[in-house]
Amino acid sequence: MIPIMRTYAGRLLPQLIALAAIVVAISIVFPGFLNLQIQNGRLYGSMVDILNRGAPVVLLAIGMTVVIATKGIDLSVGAVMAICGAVAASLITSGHSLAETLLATLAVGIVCGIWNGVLVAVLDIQPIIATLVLMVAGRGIAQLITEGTILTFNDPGLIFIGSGSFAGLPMPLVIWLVFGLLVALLVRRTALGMLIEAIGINRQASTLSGVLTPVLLVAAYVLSGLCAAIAGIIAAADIRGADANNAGLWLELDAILAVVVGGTSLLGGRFSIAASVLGAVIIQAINTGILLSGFPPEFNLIIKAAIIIFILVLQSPRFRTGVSFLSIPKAASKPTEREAK
Amino acid sequence: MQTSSDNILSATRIEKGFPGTKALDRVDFHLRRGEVHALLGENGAGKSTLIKCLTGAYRRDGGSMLLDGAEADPRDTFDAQRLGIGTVYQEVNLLPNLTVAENLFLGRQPRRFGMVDTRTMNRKARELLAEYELDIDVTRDLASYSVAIQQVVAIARAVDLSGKVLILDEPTASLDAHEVEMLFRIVRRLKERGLGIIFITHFLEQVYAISDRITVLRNGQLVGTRNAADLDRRELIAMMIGRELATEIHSAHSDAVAGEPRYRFRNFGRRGKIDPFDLDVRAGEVVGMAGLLGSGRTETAEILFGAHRADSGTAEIDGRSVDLSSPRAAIRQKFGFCPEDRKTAGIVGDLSVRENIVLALQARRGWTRPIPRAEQNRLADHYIRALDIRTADREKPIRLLSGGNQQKAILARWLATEPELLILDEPTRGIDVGAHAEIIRLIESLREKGMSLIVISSEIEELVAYSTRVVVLRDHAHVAELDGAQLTAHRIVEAIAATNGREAP
Amino acid sequence: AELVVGFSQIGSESGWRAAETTLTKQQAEERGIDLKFADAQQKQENQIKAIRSFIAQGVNAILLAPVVATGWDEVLEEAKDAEIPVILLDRTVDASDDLYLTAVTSDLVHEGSVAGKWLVDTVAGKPCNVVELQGTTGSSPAIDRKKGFEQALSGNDNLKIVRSQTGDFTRTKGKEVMESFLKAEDGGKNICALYAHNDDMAVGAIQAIKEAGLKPGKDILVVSIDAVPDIFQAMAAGEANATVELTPNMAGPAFDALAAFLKDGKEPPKWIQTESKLYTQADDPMKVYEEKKGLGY
Amino acid sequence: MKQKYLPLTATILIFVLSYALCVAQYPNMLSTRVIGNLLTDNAFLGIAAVGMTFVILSGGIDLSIGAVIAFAGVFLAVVLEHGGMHPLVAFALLLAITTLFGALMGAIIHYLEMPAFIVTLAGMFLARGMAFVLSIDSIPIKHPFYATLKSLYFKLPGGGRITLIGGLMLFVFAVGILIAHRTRFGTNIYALGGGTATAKLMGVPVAATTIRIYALSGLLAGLSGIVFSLYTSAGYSLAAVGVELDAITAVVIGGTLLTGGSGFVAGTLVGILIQGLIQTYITFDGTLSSWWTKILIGLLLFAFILLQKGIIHLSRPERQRA
Ligand SMILES: Nc1ncnc2c1ncn2[C@@H]1O[C@H](COP(=O)(O)OP(=O)(O)OP(=O)(O)O)[C@@H](O)[C@H]1O
Ligand SMILES: Nc1ncnc2c1ncn2[C@@H]1O[C@H](COP(=O)(O)OP(=O)(O)OP(=O)(O)O)[C@@H](O)[C@H]1O
Ligand SMILES: [Mg+2]
Ligand SMILES: [Mg+2]
Repeated sequence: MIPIMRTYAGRLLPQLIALAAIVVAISIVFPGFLNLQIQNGRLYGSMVDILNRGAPVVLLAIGMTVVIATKGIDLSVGAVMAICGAVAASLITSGHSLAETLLATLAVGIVCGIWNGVLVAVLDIQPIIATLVLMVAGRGIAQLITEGTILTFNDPGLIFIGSGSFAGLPMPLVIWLVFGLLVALLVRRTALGMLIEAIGINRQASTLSGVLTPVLLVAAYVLSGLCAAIAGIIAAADIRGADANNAGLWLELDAILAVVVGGTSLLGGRFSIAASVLGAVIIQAINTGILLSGFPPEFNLIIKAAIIIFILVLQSPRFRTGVSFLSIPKAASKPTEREAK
Repeated sequence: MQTSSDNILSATRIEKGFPGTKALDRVDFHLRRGEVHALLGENGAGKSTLIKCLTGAYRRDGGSMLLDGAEADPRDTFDAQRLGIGTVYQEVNLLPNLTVAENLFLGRQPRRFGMVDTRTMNRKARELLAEYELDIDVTRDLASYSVAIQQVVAIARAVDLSGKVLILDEPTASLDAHEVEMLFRIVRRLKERGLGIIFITHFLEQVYAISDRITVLRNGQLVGTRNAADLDRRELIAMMIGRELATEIHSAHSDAVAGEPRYRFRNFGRRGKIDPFDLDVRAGEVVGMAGLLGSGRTETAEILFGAHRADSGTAEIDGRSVDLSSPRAAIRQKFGFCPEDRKTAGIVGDLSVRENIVLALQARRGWTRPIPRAEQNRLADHYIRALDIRTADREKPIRLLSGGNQQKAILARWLATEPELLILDEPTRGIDVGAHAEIIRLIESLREKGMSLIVISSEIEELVAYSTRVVVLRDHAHVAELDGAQLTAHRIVEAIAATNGREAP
Repeated sequence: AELVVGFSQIGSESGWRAAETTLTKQQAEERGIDLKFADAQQKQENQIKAIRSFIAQGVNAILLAPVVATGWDEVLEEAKDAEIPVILLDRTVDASDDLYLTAVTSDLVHEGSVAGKWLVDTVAGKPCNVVELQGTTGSSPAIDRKKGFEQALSGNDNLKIVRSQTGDFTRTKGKEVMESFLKAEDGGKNICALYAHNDDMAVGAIQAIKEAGLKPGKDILVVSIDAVPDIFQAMAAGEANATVELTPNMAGPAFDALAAFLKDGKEPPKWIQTESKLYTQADDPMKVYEEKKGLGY
Repeated sequence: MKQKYLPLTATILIFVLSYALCVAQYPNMLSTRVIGNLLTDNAFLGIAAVGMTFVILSGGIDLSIGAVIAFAGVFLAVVLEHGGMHPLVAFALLLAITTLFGALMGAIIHYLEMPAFIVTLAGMFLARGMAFVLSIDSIPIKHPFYATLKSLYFKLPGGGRITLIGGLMLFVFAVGILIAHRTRFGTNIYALGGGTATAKLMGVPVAATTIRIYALSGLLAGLSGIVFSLYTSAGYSLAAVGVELDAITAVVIGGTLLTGGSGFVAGTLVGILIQGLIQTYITFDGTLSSWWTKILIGLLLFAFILLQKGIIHLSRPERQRA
């Protein structure tokens, strides 16, 4: 048990260090950052904001991790968020119960996932392009549902999902914690994780070993669609309205970035849900830090780019070998071969 | 002792470590002008690593290297090529998406007015390949040719590049006797020109046929360098594996098995792949498949296993008709299949040895019923021991194992599923003498336990040794079946070579 | 023959934009005009392409809602060569004014200053820290509405903009940025007023203020621009204080001017300015809400 | 016909077919204006897409090009309008900057072994961020030299024009095709796409090639930025958002595999024309709402990919495993 814990901590160490560094950096620029207090029966403070605001990207990153592990990518998640937010808003405003609305919305997310999965697994279209179709058309579908307006709603149940709290924690945070844990358990307590990694590393060998490749591929995209649906519900519930035009816009890039910051290779294979979640939190911490810092907005992108490059350089295999090479002279150098695709 | 001026290449105290492994431990290696120098050793002994250190593909951790008397330190393979070292690396290392001509002349294409002169390049490529009796369309992508042709192209490229030294890392693994002979002719010619040639192989006959001296590595250390003429086969094997090998290959083959066939394939085939064939396999029987490269053996195996769906015919097990439309369906019927192309169809590179071994078993159980970790460890340890897989530990990513050990791990993957029909496509390719003998012993013990096997191999001696029956293929059709007294190497060669008319069995 | 008019719209990035599209289509229908609609997905290059293909199709006139002020000379020149009149909607362009028939727009700087003036009058000399939610960085409404607001504030040293960040014109970002403003300014105790470049961001920010335990409209004054229906609901609930209307009906006056021009060549003025009307809680917000609700916002 | 020309042929076939269908519905679409517009309006995208083709052929991706185009525009506007520099000098300076920027990304990708997707994503943030810092306002460029350049066009019968930038795009494509198929560098690009490890063993200078590929992509993105600034006579930091996705789409529609190693620069040209055709068709139709426009673009994209797959599948003897 203890060695397992140790390897786990070892896996997450770079992300934890990066997060700690960012937190320290923000609290230097903005001293009130670490303050926490209870307000209206709910934990309140910038740190909570990060975990709360990060919910959509965390959720998208969870699904994206599994898709990337299969050597795929899902560009459609932002659009699926918009579709699902729109579906939820239009169902709830047309008088359906909360349970019906939620179930139907999740089902829509799953359908989107199946569509992507079938394109990738059955029609054998390259994942970027396959999901680009839904990325483009999906936002149109969402706008079709809302007719381009922001569909506002007042259902207290749905609103609770966005801004309610449970045990003093904001609901979005509770949702991603629980969901992330469920997915992590699902992939690691069953054989799913290993089979998905096998597909991502060598699809042909996996198929020949009897792995149900097409089904698992579709399942990965379905999970991603489901994550996007939950993220979409949270995003809509947060502002009490479905903004088909802007919900989830460019969030797919943040999600992919989160997965990479989490150390999962874009070439597929080994993955860690926990690390991706940390990656997403890191990204949100950067965003929130920029907002708190008070710099003029035209510097936002440059600051973000600089921090991300810094983190990635720290994580890059070459840099780490370089450092260990400096500190332990004559250490055995790691193989420098990059795997052929 | 030699003076250093006789050596075209001298490497001293070469060291190379990988995390958890010391792949080369102060190895000395001297190559003379005009000699063929065989570099031998078990799988994982460090042969390929030594080559890669000498040619700049890896940075060595220590040691020095003299080329033609001068200190040489190629930074990368490009550098090595410029220094006059041509190399064929293990596992065909050419680019399938480039044309044959581009592969031959990559980096040194003839140019006119700064632009690549494709016409001249293609002409030169044809001339170059003509020396190897290869008349193919050099403007087509390399991928459209068989592994054997690709191998010849790789050799042609390396020979053309080698001004001083030619290195061949298992170039003959996928060549047939005729092509090997051709390669040897070329090697002898280069030798006369004063080149130094390093030759790595697991075929000891070839070692004796061509090499002047032999250097043996074991576990990354130099065991010794001898003149080939002074070293007999038994002694050589002992140097390689560190002990005497009990028996190399049985000379007598197993007797035919009587009884009803368990597996009955009728009119089985797929258009464009393999002509419809009939095949029966009994319990406790090893059916060998012989044929030239590209004769359709792999295709037969793939259709039997459902990797390609058959478009005609029926399959029956014990009289009941079964579905073999996908690998999963075949696995459900307790089939197992070790593919020929280890790298692309066999190993799952980044997964550990343990995970690679349990993969097929896990896939059959379904994802909801994970094999408990303790059970996985037990299985992995069992097969690592039983098949003598050389790995630092079971958690090492399989891609870091040497080729032969990867092959054994794939075999373990299928043994773990306890198959009843095991299809092995070239199971001994690239495997050292020790492991070779072990795999053959394994095939025999599996047969004795009542398992049915279909084994494809290009080594006819080997087929004769363990098969109860041999099917001969030619031009994508099953043309002959030999058993009992007819099952001799001679008859197989005859059947393969017969040019027209289907031979009566 | 029927009048064919091409309309190059920026996209559908907000409810206001959707309303403008809906109203333009309605107005065209009422006048029996065949409207060719092209959505540019927020890209200038797509708008230029659309105008070029309108010219190639030989439409009778072109409506253009330009995504940005610069870069239209060439394509407008081409339209002029083809003798197709162009009318600009809702934003003007940085080109010689003989290249278009007229521009039906509001004055973005003026909108900002109306909002600023309201705030100056409302706080009446008391010290007041203002936070600003900017539109998308680099977009002309963001730049001009900031400029107008700052102009109105200048000379009133009691008013100070303490924080200014972009909220990308969206509710989500408006809420998120407001949350961090509240944290950064001592839980909001330092903030006396919020100025948002559009209503959507204000609506998001209002929720953030409420969740922080403060009363929007009282503890923090809220003023924004556009006058979309939802802000009137907030005003009715006392949670928003004022908004400056940007009418989505730009097409009506445009078609009228076009009709007059085509009928007897009457040149309209180069700028038909729409009103930037200020609404406050005193203006019966619920009634305005009901009026606006059906307009496709 | 050779296997590898199949995707290209399929794409050309699809383009010709769909153009014919469009013309059948709107005869005006055959006019020289439409054809001239197709070239002029897509010039900047086409030039950037040539760079993208090389990057994708090598197995990489470059997400920064849209941002680099925006940066280029703002940079030119600032130095021309506020700096008083001659445009030709500014062009040279700009191309040097963007080439260096691309080379830097290539160096990071190679030496730090980081995925291109992420490095160029950071590059995208950085380039657009720099554009914002230079100016958030859109700045018109009123330099007389711009007017001169824009007045250079070739008038076709029927009112269409082949403009300087449209011609420049065709020229860049021609040079691109030469580089891809007639230089050692070109072959090396394909070699990298076939497998980095193998290419390295075969003596391809992987570092130099990778750096040059991204430098070339940066150079062409810069050139595309110049074209865009000529096209709009302005610099604007929010310009050209998402152009990288359009370019990738064009490359893929043009029959290049995203996994690298296989494809044609010429295919990208057809990909660009197909995308332009879709847009022109939608404008000619003129009845679609904003959302139906998006849905239709997505569906047409899907249809093209499917059609291409179908044609390739039908005309190729099967080779894949189950
Ligand atoms: N890139 C690598 N990283 C870690 N270990 C490696 C790597 N390459 C090789 N090894 C290890 O180094 C040892 C020597 O391997 P090498 O490939 O040189 O063997 P070989 O003698 O060529 O074997 P074979 O006959 O099977 O080809 C093996 O134990 C192998 O597992
Ligand atoms: N005449 C040919 N021209 C080109 N390719 C061929 C030809 N014949 C066979 N091939 C290809 O060579 C490969 C090997 O052929 P196949 O699997 O049928 O034979 P095999 O007997 O198993 O040979 P090997 O010993 O190489 O495995 C296949 O991919 C096949 O498509
Ligand atoms: Mg080896
Ligand atoms: Mg074979």
